[in-house]
Amino acid sequence: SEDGVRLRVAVAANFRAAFEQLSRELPGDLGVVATYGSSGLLAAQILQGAPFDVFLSADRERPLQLVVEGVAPGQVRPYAVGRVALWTPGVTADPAMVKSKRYTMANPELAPYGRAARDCLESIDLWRPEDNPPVLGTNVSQAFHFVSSGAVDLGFVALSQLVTQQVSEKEMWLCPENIHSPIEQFAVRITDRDEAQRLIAFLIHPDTQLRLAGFGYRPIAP
Amino acid sequence: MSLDVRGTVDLGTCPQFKLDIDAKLPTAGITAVIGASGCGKTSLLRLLAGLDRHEDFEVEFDGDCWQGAHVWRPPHERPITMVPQHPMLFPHLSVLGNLRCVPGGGDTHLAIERFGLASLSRRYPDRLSGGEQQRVALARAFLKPAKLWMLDEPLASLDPIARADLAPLVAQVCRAAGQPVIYVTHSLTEVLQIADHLLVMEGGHIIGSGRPEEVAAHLDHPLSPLIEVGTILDCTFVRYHNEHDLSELRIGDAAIWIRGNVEDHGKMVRVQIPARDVALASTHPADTSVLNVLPVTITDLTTAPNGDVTVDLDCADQTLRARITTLSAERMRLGPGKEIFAMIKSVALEPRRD
Amino acid sequence: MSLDVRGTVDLGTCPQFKLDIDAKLPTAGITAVIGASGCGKTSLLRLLAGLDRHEDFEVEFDGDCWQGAHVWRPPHERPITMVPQHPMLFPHLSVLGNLRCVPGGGDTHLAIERFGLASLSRRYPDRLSGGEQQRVALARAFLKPAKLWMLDEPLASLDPIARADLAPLVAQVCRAAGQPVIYVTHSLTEVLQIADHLLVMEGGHIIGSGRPEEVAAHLDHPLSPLIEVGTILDCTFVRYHNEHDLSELRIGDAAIWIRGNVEDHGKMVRVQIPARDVALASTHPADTSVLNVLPVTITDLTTAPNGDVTVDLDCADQTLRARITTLSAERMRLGPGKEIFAMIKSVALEPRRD
Amino acid sequence: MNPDLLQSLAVTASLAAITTACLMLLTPPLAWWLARTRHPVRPLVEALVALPLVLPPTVLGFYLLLFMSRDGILGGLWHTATGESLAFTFSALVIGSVVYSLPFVAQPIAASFRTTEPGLLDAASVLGFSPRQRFLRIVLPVHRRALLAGAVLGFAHTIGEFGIVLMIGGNIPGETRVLSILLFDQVEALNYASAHLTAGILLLISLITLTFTYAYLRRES
Amino acid sequence: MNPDLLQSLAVTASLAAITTACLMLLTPPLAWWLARTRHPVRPLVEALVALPLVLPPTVLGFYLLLFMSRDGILGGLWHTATGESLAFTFSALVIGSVVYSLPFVAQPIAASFRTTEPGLLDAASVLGFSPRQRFLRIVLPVHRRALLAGAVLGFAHTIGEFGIVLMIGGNIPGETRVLSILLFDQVEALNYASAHLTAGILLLISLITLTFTYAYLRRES
Ligand SMILES: Nc1ncnc2c1ncn2[C@@H]1O[C@H](COP(=O)(O)OP(=O)(O)OP(=O)(O)O)[C@@H](O)[C@H]1O
Ligand SMILES: Nc1ncnc2c1ncn2[C@@H]1O[C@H](COP(=O)(O)OP(=O)(O)OP(=O)(O)O)[C@@H](O)[C@H]1O
Ligand SMILES: [Mg+2]
Ligand SMILES: [Mg+2]
Repeated sequence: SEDGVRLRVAVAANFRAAFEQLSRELPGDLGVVATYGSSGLLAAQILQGAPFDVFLSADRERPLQLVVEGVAPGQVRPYAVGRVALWTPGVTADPAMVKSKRYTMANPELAPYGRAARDCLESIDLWRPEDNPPVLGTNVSQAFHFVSSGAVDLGFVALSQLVTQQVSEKEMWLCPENIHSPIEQFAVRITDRDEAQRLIAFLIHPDTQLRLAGFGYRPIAP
Repeated sequence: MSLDVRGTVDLGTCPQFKLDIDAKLPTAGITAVIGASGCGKTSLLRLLAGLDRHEDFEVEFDGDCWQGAHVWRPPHERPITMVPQHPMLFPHLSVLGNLRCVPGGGDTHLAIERFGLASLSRRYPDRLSGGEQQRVALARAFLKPAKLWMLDEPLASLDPIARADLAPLVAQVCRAAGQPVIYVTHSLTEVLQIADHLLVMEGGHIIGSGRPEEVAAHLDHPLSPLIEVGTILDCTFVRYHNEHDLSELRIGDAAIWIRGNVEDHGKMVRVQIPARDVALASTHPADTSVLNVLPVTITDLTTAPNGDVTVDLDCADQTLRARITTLSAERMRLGPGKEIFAMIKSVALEPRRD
Repeated sequence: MSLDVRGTVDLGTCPQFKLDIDAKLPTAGITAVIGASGCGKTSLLRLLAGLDRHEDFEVEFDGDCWQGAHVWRPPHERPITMVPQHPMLFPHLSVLGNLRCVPGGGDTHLAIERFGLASLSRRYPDRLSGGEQQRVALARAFLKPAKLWMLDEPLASLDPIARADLAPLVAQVCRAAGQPVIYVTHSLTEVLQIADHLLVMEGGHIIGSGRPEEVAAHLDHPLSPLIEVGTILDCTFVRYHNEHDLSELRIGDAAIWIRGNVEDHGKMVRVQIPARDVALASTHPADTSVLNVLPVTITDLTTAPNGDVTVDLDCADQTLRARITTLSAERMRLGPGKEIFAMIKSVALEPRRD
Repeated sequence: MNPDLLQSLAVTASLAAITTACLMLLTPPLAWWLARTRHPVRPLVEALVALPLVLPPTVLGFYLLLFMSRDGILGGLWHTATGESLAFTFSALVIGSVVYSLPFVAQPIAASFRTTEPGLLDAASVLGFSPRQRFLRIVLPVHRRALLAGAVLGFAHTIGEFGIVLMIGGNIPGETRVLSILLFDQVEALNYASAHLTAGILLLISLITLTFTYAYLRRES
Repeated sequence: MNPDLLQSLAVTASLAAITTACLMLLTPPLAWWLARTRHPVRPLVEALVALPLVLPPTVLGFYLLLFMSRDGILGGLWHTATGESLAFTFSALVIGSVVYSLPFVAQPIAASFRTTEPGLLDAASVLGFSPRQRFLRIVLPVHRRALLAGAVLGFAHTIGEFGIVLMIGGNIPGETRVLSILLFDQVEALNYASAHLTAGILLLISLITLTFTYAYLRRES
């Protein structure tokens, strides 16, 4: 069938909007079918033989582990750097709000966006999980729901999400990159297909990278 | 006191069944209700108890409206008690628990003693035989203070031995109730001994109501031949002959002997005599085993549908009825006004317990 | 042919119940099984049918081992058929469907006609009255070719009118079976008219077995007084008197009149006479309504537990039994060897339908 | 055993216990109504109660989240009443679990209630029991085994619930991180050794409770 | 309606239909055994059947995934037999759904089977029905309503299932992306308008099937 030739791509949920746009601009002979989900689950499925050709993870550890386990023949490659931001719908953003207000972030143990958010709070000395524990999302998309549904007042989310939702700049506070570990998102080939190679090449091509800022990512360091 | 029931109700069943009653029910003594299966006996009791809600039916008891156009008194507020066909003991309570749970119930110890439940009181219903269960159900119903008693075939689910065992207790409970009792039954022998009044139902209607012997005699109904009531004679008690276990009674100038001691029935004893047990003789038969020989006068002769002849007899101003063959009637040349003798075996006689 | 049942089985119920039987059951005619509730009648039938699996029980029918130490033949492979207490019609099938579903069953049209089901054949069981349902169950059981018939109180769940309606059909089915029939019942009148053999059970044992009148006379059991069988006399049919609806029979030199036409019973008619319906006279009573007066000789006098006297009489070399009071016995100075007369009202007589 | 596991175990146990307690107060009257009413609206109510059986838990969780957030009806009321927000608290979890486990408790109880011998209730009526007394003193004790079965099933089901908790509970250690969430985290982190341990505990609890319940129920009947 | 929705609807419908068909072949004999046996192992089997009720679907999905992957027992066998891998195919989804929906079908059917009047079976036996004939010609038609109820519940439950599908099916459009996964995707993609539509469709299907089933079941009884 047609799907037999199209490339199957497992994409970390936070990269969805960007990938949907970019995949439309792929060379005509490079058809893709994307599956979006949390990186951890996608990695677990790939470990069990899920039929993906390329894995675009939200972190570095999981693609690496696939390589170590011998599931992925290719090497891991960064394809984007994420930015974490504090989103305070309706009010002007101020990181000090996390002292008193109920806030959310992705689970720092599991998700790179969570780790970055925690690093950031620690650097500015606002990390007090004993006094005001954050509501943890399993990944950053969940954290975004918690805020967007109004269930919590504010939360650390991905800049890419805010860009997609056209959130006004006033309501967000962008964590300075220098005070947290970088959120480097890595890609890995799962199969030896030629098209897999070409997709990754397309993603890390400088022209593509330049466009990432428009989706809320920083291009990878050349 | 009065008990008025009036209304028509379609039970909405298939085939359609309508209860259509407009009656003043007797409010003294024991009223037996009989009729074929499905004729509406249980429906009538449920209506009186308020178990089925039909507001277009009117029930008025003792000047008190239980249900009517805009009135509805729920069952637990009606001064009634009821013994259903199946004992319906509460399975999670012991015998004692079943007796004690009656709200505002009387003295349980008395009930236990009276109904012979002492040895069962700690047992649970699933450990009782059918007869024992029904005994507990009677005791439980008896504990509730009530102005109207209802029994819905309390013995129907029992086997003949258990039934024979329990029937006297039920009869005794009914008599002791001291309140009007409505007793639904299929078993005619069971109830005719104690009933003061008989209601016959058919297809949701009351088709006969009155003294049992009158109803039985005048009703053309499949049950009528089964109502072996014959006649009831009021006799005077003379004395009990211990050596023969016979009681001597008297009607007019004649003696009547019946089995057992009926001293405790009082001065007047009512004896029930099935018509088929009465034989006739033109002359006083001597030297037979038939103890009861009554001088009687024929008042009427009728031929029953099955070809037998029913002979109405006057016996000291009471009516006695005999059933004989047409051949006997012809041979004896019976006719109204003839004076003859009625022979009744004493083992066939039953005192009515009331 | 033979039917041997041997073994002991603890049904594991509480209170403990053990079926303990070692018997050759009759394999000709109709065997009535009676006994108090819970005595094991149904358990015995289920055992014969193979519905309960107790392998340490041996059942051998006609030289064929149905179950034993290492043998087990499941119910559907035994050549039996059974009518249970409740009709147990298959609710998802119409009357016709219920008849047709019998594997290897006989001609349904014949059965429909025979059991009068033509007007019901398209109806579903929930649209039938209890009596109609039982009628279908009989027809269905009748369709299965079987060498042993069993009926487990087929009329017990019916009301008296429906029962009276169906009893003749059941009797007819039993007689027409042409195979041994085991008929469990509580109702003595129902079965005693047709039974050739009576089994009495108590507490899991067979405590009496033989001709009904013998068993009833010699068994000390709470049922015995209820077995109003009296005696059965074999009489010769003379003729039917249409004008009086009476049949004239003869025993020895004496005439016996019974109600209805029993011509189709054949030359010999068996007449069942309840002991309580027999009165005695020292001299031939003249001019009474009692048609049947038999010259008899007293063979034995016994006093029953309730104080009555049972008098065994010789009547043309057959035994007749009377029940009278002790007072009568004394007055008449009865004693063995004395020649007297037995009086039996003809309306009390029932021909045995067999 | 590591502290995460112990803590999650404690949260799970208390969530299941409290949820079960709430359910056992709520469902018997509801089940009785369902078993007895002939109101035409009953099938709809029955379907609503059964809905959590067939709806993806995430859908349910999503709508419950909207409902319990500060702008939602319930969340708003809660905020007005207590001054605190409802979502992502233990209380929110309890509410969600009650909704989610409702059919597992209500259905067996209603099924058992439906088998109530009507004659038993009639007998109680004519003996003078009011409807309330009948329910409390006859219906409940007669169906105690079904109540127990419902409670056990509700308990076990709450222990295993995941989608809802994920949506409305967040993942706060010591407050809303239950065992099933911990397990999911462990799978996400590709930490299979811990995952197997957690799953094993969940499996064992479920299997033991269920086996004993079924054995008990059948032995008694 | 957008093509994604239509495609998912088709996958969902065929998954539910095939799963229900498999369940209706499997469960009646199992339920009959459960309802009749006195084997001491029965409570354990009963608990195993009921396990999916109380286990988080993700746990179940996780183990089913391990089981059906190429290194797993079933996946290995499947691979040997068909030369293809099992996990992440429509067949895998069917197997997972059957396991997951088993209790929803088996329990009501077994409960109904348990109410079989024993006298009916005895009557059939003495009329010459073999055990097999009794099951096929008496038990099944007598309990046809329970069979229908089980089928509807199984169908509805398969439509709503999520955790298992997510784990073992992946999210492959046109093959394993069912409605509940589409909904999850839409929520994840913050595409709330589409999410409400999908959730609405799911809700409607569930509510309508359930309401009609309950109304039908009660009307008949
Ligand atoms: N709950 C019910 N459901 C269906 N039909 C009913 C119900 N109650 C009464 N009926 C119908 O109403 C009629 C009268 O029933 P009822 O029980 O009053 O008769 P009954 O005289 O008590 O009969 P039985 O002697 O068998 O107890 C019957 O035809 C019966 O079919
Ligand atoms: N399935 C069973 N469960 C419990 N006890 C049973 C069962 N079958 C038989 N029994 C017990 O075995 C004994 C005999 O029962 P059985 O049914 O054979 O009696 P029966 O003579 O047919 O009585 P009935 O006249 O009431 O039908 C009873 O004491 C009964 O309690
Ligand atoms: Mg009735
Ligand atoms: Mg029996």
